[in-house]
Amino acid sequence: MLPESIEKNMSSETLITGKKAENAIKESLFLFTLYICVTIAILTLMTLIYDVLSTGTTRLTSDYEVGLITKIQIDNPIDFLTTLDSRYPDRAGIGPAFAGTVWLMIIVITVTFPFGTGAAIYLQEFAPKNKITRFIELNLTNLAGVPSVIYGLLGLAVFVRLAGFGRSVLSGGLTLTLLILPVVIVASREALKAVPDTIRQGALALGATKFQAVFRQVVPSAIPGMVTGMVLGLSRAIGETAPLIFMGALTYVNYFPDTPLSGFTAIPIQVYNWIGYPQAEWKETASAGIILLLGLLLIMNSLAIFIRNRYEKDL
Amino acid sequence: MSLQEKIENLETDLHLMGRLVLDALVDGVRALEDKDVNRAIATIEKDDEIDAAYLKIDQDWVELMATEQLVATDLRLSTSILQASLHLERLGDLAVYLGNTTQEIFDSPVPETVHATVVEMGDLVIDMASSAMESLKNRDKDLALATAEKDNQVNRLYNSMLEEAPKIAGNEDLFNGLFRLVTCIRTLERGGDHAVDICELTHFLVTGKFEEF
Amino acid sequence: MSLQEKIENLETDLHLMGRLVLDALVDGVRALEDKDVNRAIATIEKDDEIDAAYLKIDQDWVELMATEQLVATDLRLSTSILQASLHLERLGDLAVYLGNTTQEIFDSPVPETVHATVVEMGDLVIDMASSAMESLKNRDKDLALATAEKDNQVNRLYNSMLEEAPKIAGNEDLFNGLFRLVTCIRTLERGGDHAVDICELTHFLVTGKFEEF
Amino acid sequence: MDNVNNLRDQLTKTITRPIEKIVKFFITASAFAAILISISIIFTLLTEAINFFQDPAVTFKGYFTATRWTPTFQNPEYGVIVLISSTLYIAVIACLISFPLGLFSAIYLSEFATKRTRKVIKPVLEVLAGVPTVVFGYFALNWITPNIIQRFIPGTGVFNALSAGIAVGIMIIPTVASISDDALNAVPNSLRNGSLALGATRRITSLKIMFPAALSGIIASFILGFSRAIGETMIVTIAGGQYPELNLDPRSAMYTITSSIVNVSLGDTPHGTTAYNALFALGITLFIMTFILNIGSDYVARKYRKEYE
Amino acid sequence: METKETVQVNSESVFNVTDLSVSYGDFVAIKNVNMDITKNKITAFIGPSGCGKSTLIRSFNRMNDLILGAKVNGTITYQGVDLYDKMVDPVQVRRRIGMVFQKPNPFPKTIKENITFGLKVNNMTDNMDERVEKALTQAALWDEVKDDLNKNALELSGGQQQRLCIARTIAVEPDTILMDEPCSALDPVATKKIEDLMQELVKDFSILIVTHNMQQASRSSDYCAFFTTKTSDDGKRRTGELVEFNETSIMFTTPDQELTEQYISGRFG
Amino acid sequence: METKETVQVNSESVFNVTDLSVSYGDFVAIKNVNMDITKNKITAFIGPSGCGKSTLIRSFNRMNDLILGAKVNGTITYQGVDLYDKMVDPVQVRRRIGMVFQKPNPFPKTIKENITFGLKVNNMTDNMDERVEKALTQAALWDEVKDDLNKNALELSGGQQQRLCIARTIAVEPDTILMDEPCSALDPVATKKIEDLMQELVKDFSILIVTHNMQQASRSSDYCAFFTTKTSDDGKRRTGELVEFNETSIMFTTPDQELTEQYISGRFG
Ligand SMILES: Nc1ncnc2c1ncn2[C@@H]1O[C@H](COP(=O)(O)OP(=O)(O)OP(=O)(O)O)[C@@H](O)[C@H]1O
Ligand SMILES: Nc1ncnc2c1ncn2[C@@H]1O[C@H](COP(=O)(O)OP(=O)(O)OP(=O)(O)O)[C@@H](O)[C@H]1O
Ligand SMILES: [Mg+2]
Ligand SMILES: [Mg+2]
Ligand SMILES: O=P([O-])([O-])[O-]
Repeated sequence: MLPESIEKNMSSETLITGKKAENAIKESLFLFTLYICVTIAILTLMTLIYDVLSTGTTRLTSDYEVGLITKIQIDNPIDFLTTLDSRYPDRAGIGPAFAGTVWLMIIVITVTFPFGTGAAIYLQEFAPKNKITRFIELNLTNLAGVPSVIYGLLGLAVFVRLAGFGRSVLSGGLTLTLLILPVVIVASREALKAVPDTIRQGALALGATKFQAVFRQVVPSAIPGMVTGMVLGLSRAIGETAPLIFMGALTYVNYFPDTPLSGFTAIPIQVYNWIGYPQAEWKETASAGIILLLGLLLIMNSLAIFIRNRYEKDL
Repeated sequence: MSLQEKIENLETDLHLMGRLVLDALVDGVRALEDKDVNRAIATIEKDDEIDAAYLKIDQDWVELMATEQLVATDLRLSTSILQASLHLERLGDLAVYLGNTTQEIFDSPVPETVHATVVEMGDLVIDMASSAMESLKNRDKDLALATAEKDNQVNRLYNSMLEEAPKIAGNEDLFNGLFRLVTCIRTLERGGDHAVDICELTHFLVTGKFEEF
Repeated sequence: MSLQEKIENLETDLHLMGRLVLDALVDGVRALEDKDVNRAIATIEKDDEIDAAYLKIDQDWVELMATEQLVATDLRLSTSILQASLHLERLGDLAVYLGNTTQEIFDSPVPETVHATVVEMGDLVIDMASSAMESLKNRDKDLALATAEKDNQVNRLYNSMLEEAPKIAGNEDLFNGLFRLVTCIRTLERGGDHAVDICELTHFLVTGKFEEF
Repeated sequence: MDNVNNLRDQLTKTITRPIEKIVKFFITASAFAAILISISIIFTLLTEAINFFQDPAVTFKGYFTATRWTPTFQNPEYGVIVLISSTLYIAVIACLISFPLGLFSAIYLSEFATKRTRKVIKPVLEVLAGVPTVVFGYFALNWITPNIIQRFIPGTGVFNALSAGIAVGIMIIPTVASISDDALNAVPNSLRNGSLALGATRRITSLKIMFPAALSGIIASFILGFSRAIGETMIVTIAGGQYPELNLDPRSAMYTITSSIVNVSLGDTPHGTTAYNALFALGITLFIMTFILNIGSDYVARKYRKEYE
Repeated sequence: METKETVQVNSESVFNVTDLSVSYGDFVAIKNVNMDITKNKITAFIGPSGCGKSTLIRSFNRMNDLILGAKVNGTITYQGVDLYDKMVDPVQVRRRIGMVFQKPNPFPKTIKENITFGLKVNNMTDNMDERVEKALTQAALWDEVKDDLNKNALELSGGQQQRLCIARTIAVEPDTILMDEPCSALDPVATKKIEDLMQELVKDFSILIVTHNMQQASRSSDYCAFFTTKTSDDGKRRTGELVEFNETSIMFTTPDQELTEQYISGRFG
Repeated sequence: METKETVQVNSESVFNVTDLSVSYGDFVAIKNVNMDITKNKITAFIGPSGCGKSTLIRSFNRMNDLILGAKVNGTITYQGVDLYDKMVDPVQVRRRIGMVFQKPNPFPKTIKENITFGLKVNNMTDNMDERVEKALTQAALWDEVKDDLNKNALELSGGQQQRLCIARTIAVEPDTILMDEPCSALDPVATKKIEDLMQELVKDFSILIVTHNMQQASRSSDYCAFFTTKTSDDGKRRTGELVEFNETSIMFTTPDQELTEQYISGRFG
């Protein structure tokens, strides 16, 4: 079809057949491997959730008898949230732990938000680029990776003993604050970093002071990112167990905390507790606790993703 | 100033120069016709103005080309302006020549026919130059062509005059005037050519093609 | 092709055209001197070549300006080339005129002095044109000035000739030749002016200033 | 000259507002709090750890050579090497699971997945990263052990290193995948296009161009994953058991640093006892290990980021 | 769509584009393009931003395959072969039709490896050193880097990086080089070098270049295609169209279309 | 360093630059600059990449203060006042000397807020609406956005964004506008609009513009300064220097310096 003279025999044959077959096998094999990996990664999560759900829902929905009265199914989940723990797996509620978690969150938010964003703003916007700043940064990266037990030890030494808060919800909250502060600072800094430098220069060139430039332009632009970081930090705090063990959260607490200095327990601790009991029925109860925990997490993560998607495209 | 304005200014300057040159031509031809020395001197004096206009156009043109990248119509227009200015300058020289001639011959007798022909050719050249500038202004290539065709008439007059001249030459008194007028005729013949060249520019401006009429 | 090459080509073309025109001028003047009709015809025929060269330069020039942004020396050079080509074209016409005249007068007697003067002026113009092109080529503004000054000689010859002519005119047989030669003289006078204009271009090219010599 | 002076007056009129100073002071203080935290961590861990080593029953030599960790026994032994080896052992199992899975998932996500697939999988992985570790512990104990380990390796105990290691591995997949994916994504798209435009296939492009270009980021993710595995507490506490002696059998229970810390503190050891102080000795050991890894990961990650700036 | 047989193979032309449209999902980015690209010449694509120049040039080596939702209709034949034939392997296409991008994108490897990578994937592993030298020489970079072949390519200047990208493209001996605004990230000096280089390369290759720099198009291309965005009658769709395709010198002195003139003279609108 | 008194204040000039050098740490980016910038004219800075144009223009409104290690020596007086006098507050300076950047950088807020921000920090809170309208009108943007003032500025096209940035700069009524390659991110149509705008604005403001586009400098500036990088004798230091400062028309027809000619004619060596 083509004149022979065309060099490099640019014929349909070379273009069409070429090395495609040989390549195709290698390519497909490679892609297949990748599929497997992703599937395993996702599948384990699915298995985990399925396992928890299938066990936990029995506890949450199945009819069971208290005395002679059969409870209405729909009430169970709510009851589970509000009732006290019990020796009997089918009667154990998560009320105090749930309340403890709420207490913890409130403390964590009130302390983390100002300090976290403040530190981030200082480091990203005002700090001179010198060794001290670099040192603080390195410190933060490291703190973000310090295992949570260590924070537990710190909380134990500083809040429980030194400050004398005892094994209270306040000590717990502050310990969790320390734990997520580095995470929140790093995330907030990322949010600030994502604000293009041109915005700062633009504001300054208009005659804004540094302060005006930062607080009127940069920070508002970064708020969605900072809030996302905060939410993700909180969701980490919700699930933390180890450090709270040092706060005495594991001791049998069967009342709702009423002051910051009350003793407390929290959902993950409660779950850990229940897991520890040998009777099989506790599994169901633990699962129910886990479902609640996962539910909370899912809500927070969705919130974070929502905020991110909502504002991401704007910058 | 925007490119548009700069080119417009340049074109305006060209047409102002054209006006000057036409005025000079009219003065030159009329001075010659009436042997009016004062008018002749006025004609000659106008040339400085024309030269100044010419230099200004050249200068502005170079500046325009240095500071703007011209393409297509803009480029053809500015090129035409530059070349037309050269032709106008030449036509201005022609008027000066007529003025000089007037000064040489105003007090000598001249052969009537030749004198009349020179004036006729002069009027033709004025007409052509004027139409040529008009065609350039209006991007009117038909007018340009029509104007260019008038040059045949100029050439015809020129040739017939050259053939006639020796025959009329009889009277020795007329000799000075005659020779002077003959050079004017030759000059006017070239004037017609300049007008034709301007017409060619119109054609180039409109069509983008260089063509000899 | 790079900008450099394009401009160089354009300049080469101009000098080739210059060569053609100078050849034509030499032919024209010699033909007139020797009343050599064949050479005269050859001169006239050369004009097509000259016109073609002229058109090519114009075209290439427009293309160059359209596709490159020229500044400073490049711009002045290309402008000078465009304008010089116009003058050369005119000088070509001059050669043609000499050729035509030769054809008209080869079999008639001509007044010796006038004939000699025309040839003298012709040689002067050839010399000037050649030097003018030389000065342009070598960016030699001193040569340009020197060349331009030669025009005074041309003008002197021209004026003295015009004054002489009526006195020589005695013999009626000579009349035809005489008139024809007088127009040649006028034409050559203009030729000198064209050479001067080319010299002005040299000056402009070197200094960037427009000045009338 | 008046005008000039006037202008000079205007130009030299600096605006200062007290609120700006206050806010600035506060945020500066916040930033320095980070240093405070570090210092207090090191300080508390060190002081108590020093107390620990001052107990005559404890020797440095014993701490690093003894093969049992039994601080609450009558004759306590403090062989930290038991704990360290268990910790590393479980961490290595976790890495064996998480590195390939995490990396390949990242390659899939960044190089092969369509936008839509990516949009689904990425959040799923992120949620996976947020699942509390108790949940993984529960999962390891109640699902992995009975359904996988005990089925395929009969005779494994309820508490065993393998299931703990697997669970930790699964837990850190998202970390590895997510950071590696970020690293791959940080490689400019133009490199990918450049390679494809040269006629390279997608496989070659991802393995020969994208992977090396993102290598330091990927290594950083590995180091960080390893550090996480070492510091992980609840999973190993719940599923790994407490076998206080040196052993390398994956089927048996092990005793990691973290779970021993938890266990000692659960025992409600009174303040000031050597067992209590041992907590902090372990704490500082763990802190040093993770500190080195974290800083290393940060260093490597920084290096690759610089390349494209 | 035409079958291959009916497309006339002009020995002088390297690409024949027939009724080409490219859409992203529902959005038609460019439509009804018909043009023949001449061999061993530089063809420039110019036009206002968003008129589909990049979209079009990417369809010449099937880089559009990589863009989600991009769909090519109509035919592009390359020396007579329909590039979008089902049997044609895009990887093979890209080996023959090289591409240089807007921003220099050297691999973060050594200078040498940047070039050998392409050679390896094209199985041109014989005489590697010679090939590297030849490509770098052709790309007018050899003298500057010959003592430093193991230097990281990212340490080169922008202009050098771009020349390296050209070198690695020509090393695999394509027939055609596509360039999408290859100089827009470069300073004038570097730009000049790339333009000179193109003049060298066009002796051996056919070059297609997208540029939004009128000067560049006018001074360095042989042919020039002008595209613009036309708005549909209801004002809702904006689609790129080929307005004029002509020799560059004609395009810039006497364009056929009023629109072209307005654009090249900066009076667009 | 000269004292303020000795600097001669030319009623026509807005800036007098005397023996200016700017260094980054040890590296002297540009040195020995002496020039008077004329009021109500457009002055363009041209020169090869890295010769210090941005560095220089930033020192006219003390934006260099923001760059770590940048140090300005010599004097720049602004209408007779030494800008680098210890007593001078850079914030005040920037209120009088506005700046427009290479890439359009609107705040991610509404169009209106983009302009009112500057007004607020400058305490120009009276007649805000009128001021917004006036600035947008002057920036030739009002007609395009007047019905959409609450639209997010990021939804504007590149050219519109740049005009918005100009609008917010002129809204605070500076005397002088500095522009660092304001069109390099724009397509030719948008560029044209900005250039037209500059011609409008120069009636009220003095404009300094950095551009690497010769055409732009030649067609839209009144004065032009050409800088280049000179290498020290030992070949180690490369420092920017002012080569020629002249009227634009002279610069592009008969530059004084050979180097200028080489650069503007693209023959840089
Ligand atoms: N991946 C994509 N998905 C959807 N639309 C796209 C995509 N890429 C480009 N477009 C759209 O197609 C049209 C043409 O884009 P293209 O990038 O080809 O323009 P261009 O002529 O190269 O412009 P520029 O000069 O700005 O590079 C534009 O309207 C653009 O928004
Ligand atoms: N913040 C900085 N720190 C150190 N050196 C710098 C800094 N900014 C610029 N330089 C150096 O100073 C010199 C001048 O830079 P500048 O940005 O002023 O150049 P320019 O003329 O604007 O170049 P371009 O045309 O590429 O924008 C360059 O060598 C550059 O590397
Ligand atoms: Mg594009
Ligand atoms: Mg710059
Ligand atoms: O004026 P001309 O010499 O060209 O007739």
